[in-house]
Amino acid sequence: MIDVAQLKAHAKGLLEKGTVRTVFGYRKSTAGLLAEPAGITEAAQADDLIFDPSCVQNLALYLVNDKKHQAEKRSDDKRPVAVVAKGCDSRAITVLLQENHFSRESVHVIGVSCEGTGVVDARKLARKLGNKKALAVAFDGADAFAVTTNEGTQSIAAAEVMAERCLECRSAHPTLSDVVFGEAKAERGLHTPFQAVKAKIKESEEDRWAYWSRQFDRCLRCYACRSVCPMCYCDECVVDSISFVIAPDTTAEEKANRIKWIERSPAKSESAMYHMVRAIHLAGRCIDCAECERVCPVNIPLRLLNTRLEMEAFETFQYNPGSDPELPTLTSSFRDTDPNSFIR
Amino acid sequence: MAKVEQTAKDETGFEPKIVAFLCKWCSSAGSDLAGVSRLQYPSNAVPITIMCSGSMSPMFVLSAFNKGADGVLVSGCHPGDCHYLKGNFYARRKIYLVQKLLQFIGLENDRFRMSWVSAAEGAKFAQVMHDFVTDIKKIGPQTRLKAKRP
Amino acid sequence: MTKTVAMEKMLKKADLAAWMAKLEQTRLFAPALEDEDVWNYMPVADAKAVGLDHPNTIRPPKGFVFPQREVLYKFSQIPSEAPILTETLPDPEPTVVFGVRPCDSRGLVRQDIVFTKEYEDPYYHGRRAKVIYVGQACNTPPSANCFCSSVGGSPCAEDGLDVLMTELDGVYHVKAVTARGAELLAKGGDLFKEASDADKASVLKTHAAAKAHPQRPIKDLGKVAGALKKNFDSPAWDEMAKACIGCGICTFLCPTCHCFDINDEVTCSSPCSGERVRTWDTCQFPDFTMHTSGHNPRHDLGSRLRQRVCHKFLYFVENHDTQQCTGCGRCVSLCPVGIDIVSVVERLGQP
Amino acid sequence: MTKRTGVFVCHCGNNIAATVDVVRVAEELGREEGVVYSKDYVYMCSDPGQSTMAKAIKENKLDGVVVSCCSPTLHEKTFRDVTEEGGGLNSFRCEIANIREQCAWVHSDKPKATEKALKITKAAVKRVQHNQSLTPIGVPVTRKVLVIGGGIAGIQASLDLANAGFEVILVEKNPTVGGHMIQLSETFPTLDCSQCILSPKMVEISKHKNIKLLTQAEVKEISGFVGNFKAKIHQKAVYVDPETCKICDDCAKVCPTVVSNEYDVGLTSRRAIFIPFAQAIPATYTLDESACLGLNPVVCGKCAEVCEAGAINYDMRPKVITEEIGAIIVATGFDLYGKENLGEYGMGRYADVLDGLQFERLCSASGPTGGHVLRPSDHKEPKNVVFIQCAGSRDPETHCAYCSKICCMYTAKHATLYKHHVPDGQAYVFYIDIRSGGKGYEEFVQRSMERDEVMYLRGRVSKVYEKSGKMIVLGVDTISGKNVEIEADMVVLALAMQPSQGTADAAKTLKIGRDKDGFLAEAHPKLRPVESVTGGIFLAGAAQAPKDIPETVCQASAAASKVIQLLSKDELMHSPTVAKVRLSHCTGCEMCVQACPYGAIDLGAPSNKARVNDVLCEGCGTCQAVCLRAAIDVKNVAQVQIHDMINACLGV
Repeated sequence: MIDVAQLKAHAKGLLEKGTVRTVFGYRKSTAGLLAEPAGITEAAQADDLIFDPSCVQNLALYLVNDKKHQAEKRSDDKRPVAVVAKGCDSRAITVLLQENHFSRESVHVIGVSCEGTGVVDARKLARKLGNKKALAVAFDGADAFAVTTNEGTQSIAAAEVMAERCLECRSAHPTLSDVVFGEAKAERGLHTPFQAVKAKIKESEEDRWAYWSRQFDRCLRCYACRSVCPMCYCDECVVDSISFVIAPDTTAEEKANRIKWIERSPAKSESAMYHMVRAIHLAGRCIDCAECERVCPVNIPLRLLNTRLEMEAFETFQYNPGSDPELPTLTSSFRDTDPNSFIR
Repeated sequence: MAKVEQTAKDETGFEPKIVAFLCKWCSSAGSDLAGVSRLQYPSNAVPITIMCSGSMSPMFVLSAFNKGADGVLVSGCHPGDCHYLKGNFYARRKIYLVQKLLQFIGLENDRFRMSWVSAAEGAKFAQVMHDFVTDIKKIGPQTRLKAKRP
Repeated sequence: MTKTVAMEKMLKKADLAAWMAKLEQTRLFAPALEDEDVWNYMPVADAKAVGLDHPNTIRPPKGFVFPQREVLYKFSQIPSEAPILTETLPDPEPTVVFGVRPCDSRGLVRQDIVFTKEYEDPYYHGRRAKVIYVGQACNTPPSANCFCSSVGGSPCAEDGLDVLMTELDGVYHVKAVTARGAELLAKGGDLFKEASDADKASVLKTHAAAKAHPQRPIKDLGKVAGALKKNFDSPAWDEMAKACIGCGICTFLCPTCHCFDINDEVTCSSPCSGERVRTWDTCQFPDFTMHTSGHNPRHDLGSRLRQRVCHKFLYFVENHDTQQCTGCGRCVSLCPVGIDIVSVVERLGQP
Repeated sequence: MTKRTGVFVCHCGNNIAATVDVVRVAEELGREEGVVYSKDYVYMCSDPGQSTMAKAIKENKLDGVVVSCCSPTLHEKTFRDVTEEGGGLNSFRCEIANIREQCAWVHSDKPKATEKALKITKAAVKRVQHNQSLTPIGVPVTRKVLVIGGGIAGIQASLDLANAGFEVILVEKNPTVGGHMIQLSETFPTLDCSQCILSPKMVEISKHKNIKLLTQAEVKEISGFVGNFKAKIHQKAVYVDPETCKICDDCAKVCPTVVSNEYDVGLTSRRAIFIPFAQAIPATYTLDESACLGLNPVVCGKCAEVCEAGAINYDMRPKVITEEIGAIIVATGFDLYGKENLGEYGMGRYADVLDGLQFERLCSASGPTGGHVLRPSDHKEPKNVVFIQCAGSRDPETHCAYCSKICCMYTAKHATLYKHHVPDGQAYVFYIDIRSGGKGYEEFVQRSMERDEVMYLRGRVSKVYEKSGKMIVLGVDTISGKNVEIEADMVVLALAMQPSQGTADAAKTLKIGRDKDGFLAEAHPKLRPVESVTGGIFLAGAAQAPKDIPETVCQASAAASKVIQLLSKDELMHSPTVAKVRLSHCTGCEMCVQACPYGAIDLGAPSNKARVNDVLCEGCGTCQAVCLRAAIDVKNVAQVQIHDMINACLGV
């Protein structure tokens, strides 16, 4: 069982010694059941840190955001940043290392074990609890969560309320870390990976289109999906940016030549292209933290969309994102034996 | 049955709009050979010559569909024959992924195609064009990804 | 905007569908599940299926009058000739929206101020004139993050509504708040019974019970604006925005946010033609304030959070004497990282 | 975006005009945004056509030109020259819309063909409006060449280059140049003496003022790019000053260590201080550090004691030599396929099972037996000799899949030579096919069969074993279908050729590709057979593929002429349509670096963002398609241009 006191003590030690600039971890939120990301800089704040199944967010995002923030502030504090990372989060960090987003020395990875389970899906849990309101959730052995509601604490089978991606998780333990808390429970296999994708592929083309058409139709273009994605770290999105990179030497010509691939209007065609470009740009980079799907206010099944190509990466190209920071990326490499029969 | 349907669609006078991305060294040269050999094929596809199929960004494909293309073709050198050594191998992997994604969201399967056409394959180029237009005529206009344009 | 009338009637729950059926030549919308867990205002396809015991919708009803995309005009030009502009003022069918929660209707009142006070926006008003809002009082708070009472509202507020419905045991108490509302009730004819004194007492009791439900408190609402002003340069903004991912959820789904961007959407490049459209925009996006030079006065997340909170609790108060926020709690519940406007106000909006 | 585009629509007589309404195309293009001039003309490429174009460019102050005509492969150059020379506009401001091969000639329906021609031309207009003026990139070159490998390929290439006036650095790993060719006795099909034809060239190498020979040296590092390489060469300490060495052999006589002699492929031995063979170049003794007792007078020091010339110096140290060069020829040659791989033929186990090179030494007048073919085991003359072809070649299951190409010929030569040495002996050859393409080759093989009565048996040998002093060869004759058993006195294996260790090392150091068999990869198998993928690095000899001497010499001279062509100008001219990085958008993720087929991109200091080497970049755009943030574009084929062209093609 993960000992959060040890985690707190470790974070405290790092901040006391000043070996890291910030520790990104989780703390209890005032807004609801799910934990909130916390970037703490004072040793005293380490007492607020928690780790339980409500810690859904992928904190690798904050390594990316912190880098931007440091650059903006022109800070010369080169100390590393510590981050609490679950198995999936550690794979995201590996991809970021692979893409030279930061150096290994600049990040101190505090690995945490999901204890053989994973994180909770708040929507599933709410449905399961009906009228009762969850206040807290804790690990309860290798296959259950202890859920505290206004009516007391109960044990619920983890498989019933766990996030889909955790049910299909291929590496529940951090693959990259400086220190790990909790027990490595490598052997797990709750669901076969990619089962939702495979089920969707079996549907007819018309049904698939009807399904996605409905999803793209209601996209708000709030960009929460890419804002929460550690891999969407581009300062300017090629397909539809809400930010523009303008350097002192950027010419008027360059500004004028920005390509408008799609319109900002929330039309189906435009949103479809936005989500598809994102899926393609994530091919071989998505580590299935499923944050995009979780944060979508209108429940667009983005995990389903993005794991479609992850399935190809894994099954066709034997490429497992986040497994090795030294590998070339999926699309900047090839094999002679890649599929060829689809070409006429 | 399929044949009846095909004639029915043909009679509507639907002329598909196709964008064909041809690599400069093989497929575009192959289309030149088709021209020199006076091989006739339907005029629906408008060629855009790119340096190499390896330079084919997925954005081009999606954008063409967004702008109302009924079909998109990417054609490059046969594996091993790339003028730039291995550009077509990168293209193959990328196009494969794009195709899988388009199929997944439910775009009609036949609308996006890749072919290998060498500079010597004028006849093959004409055949590829002919087949593509025929297949797209069967499925009709592309409405799924096309932006609504008043 | 319309003169207040008081007309109180009773409608059997079972007769709701019948009433809706009588509202011919009108588009009807009511909250429904758009997809799994996604409550939204959906066209009423089957009036019988409509129930008004819904949690609040993901999208507020602002889109009926302030759609996410509005065409302002069309343009076309042949090279070396003058451009041709074509007006495209909206002319929607009459619409009735059921199940509007009082916080959202109070949001409409705030939208009305923005789109009327200094400049009467023809697009907004073109739609506003055609939409009738039928409210639904919240007997129990639909969300754990509700705080309407803390910002001067109430679970049974009537502001902005044409009709307010309150669910009693097996019946709805239906109150026409405006003349348009009264007309709507009149279309129901004898489906409605006049509310008795007992009914009226029962409604008052229900409303009182609703108001008594504990909500997230904001102390000293009257002093919040001043405190925020004082704390404008507080480093706490940055700290509280540290987790912010910079998405548009809080603002796009706010019933009172009304900022927009204007773009030309070219539909054909040769000869040039297209539409000038306005779409929702948000202060949370970097390009909202970005200058052509690349300089961005609101360059970090802290300043953007401050803008959102101060707009709701300081600038709006200064300009229009009321808080803009109506306490629907959407921005709190839907924030992916738990940024909580109540906590922010608690911390930086207290003297 | 430019604003004054001119469009010229060519009728091409009736070639285009018959199926495309060229007048309409010109008229409609005239109404396109930014087009200020649009005309059709009967033959744009004719003299009057060209003058019209030049005049129109000047008179209308055009800043972009589209010629709607035939394929750019035909007249792009013509019209770009007119644009620049006649119109005074940069040639890269001209684009071709191909409405003949890709339109008029392949369609017959005039309205449809005209529609398509319109779209093609409009797309070209969109493209040209974003074109930049470019000038070819000039790069100064170092007119000096590095040749790696001193076999016949390296020798030939060095001499050709040196004779053309270029300075050459010839680097050889061994103590002498000459390579494998100097080990051969005679060469097929003319049977002239290998040493007699090679030695003069070796001497010429040592005497040539333009050639700097570095033996016992290896290239350890190459940086830079075509025309401007920098090489770091490590040279071993040789401990004998070649200038003072008198080649008297006194030192070797007193040397107490005896080791196997590489030159005779282990059939003889040599001392730790030695000269590889009498005609070695450089003509000097050399001290084999690994065999010497200690390079120290206290331990031994006998050689230094007896050297009257005082040429021996134990204090010599290895040297690191840095050279700037403009081009590199890799001629690192082959090794024989390891005998340890062919246990079934008893190679290495039985003294009388030899490889081809050992047999060459046995036949050679300068060889261990003074030119008499004798069994290594008992020095008796072998009366029955079995030659086994394809020993390791053409055997995809267990050995090399490829054909080593020269074995058929040298086996025929061996059998013939054997018969010349032992006229009453019998030679047997086991073969799969006989491949004797080449001038005089087939006649040579026929002669060996007919005149020298060599017995050719079509089939494979399954096993070779020893039985009372004889080598028993078990095989099958697939023509008669019978099993064959031959009691041989000697067995000679035609081992497969494989890329030498030096070839593998060079590929790694130079970062040039190798094919699936490990041979160096040429830039194009048909059209660029002597160039590597990397600009400025050329290939010669068996390092690229198995080949015989004439072919090797051909390739060496070809590589030399390619180098001469490259270095004949003061500046290299390179196409300016290369990739350009938008530094503000680059995050240094390295995807383009990984994907670039030419190694033209690296991450540059200080910000670790992508940096394109314009000289290496071929403008293929692979980088552009892998970049997730459009931070890299190829000039004049930028994404914005393709975007606009897509719109034009779709009429939106």
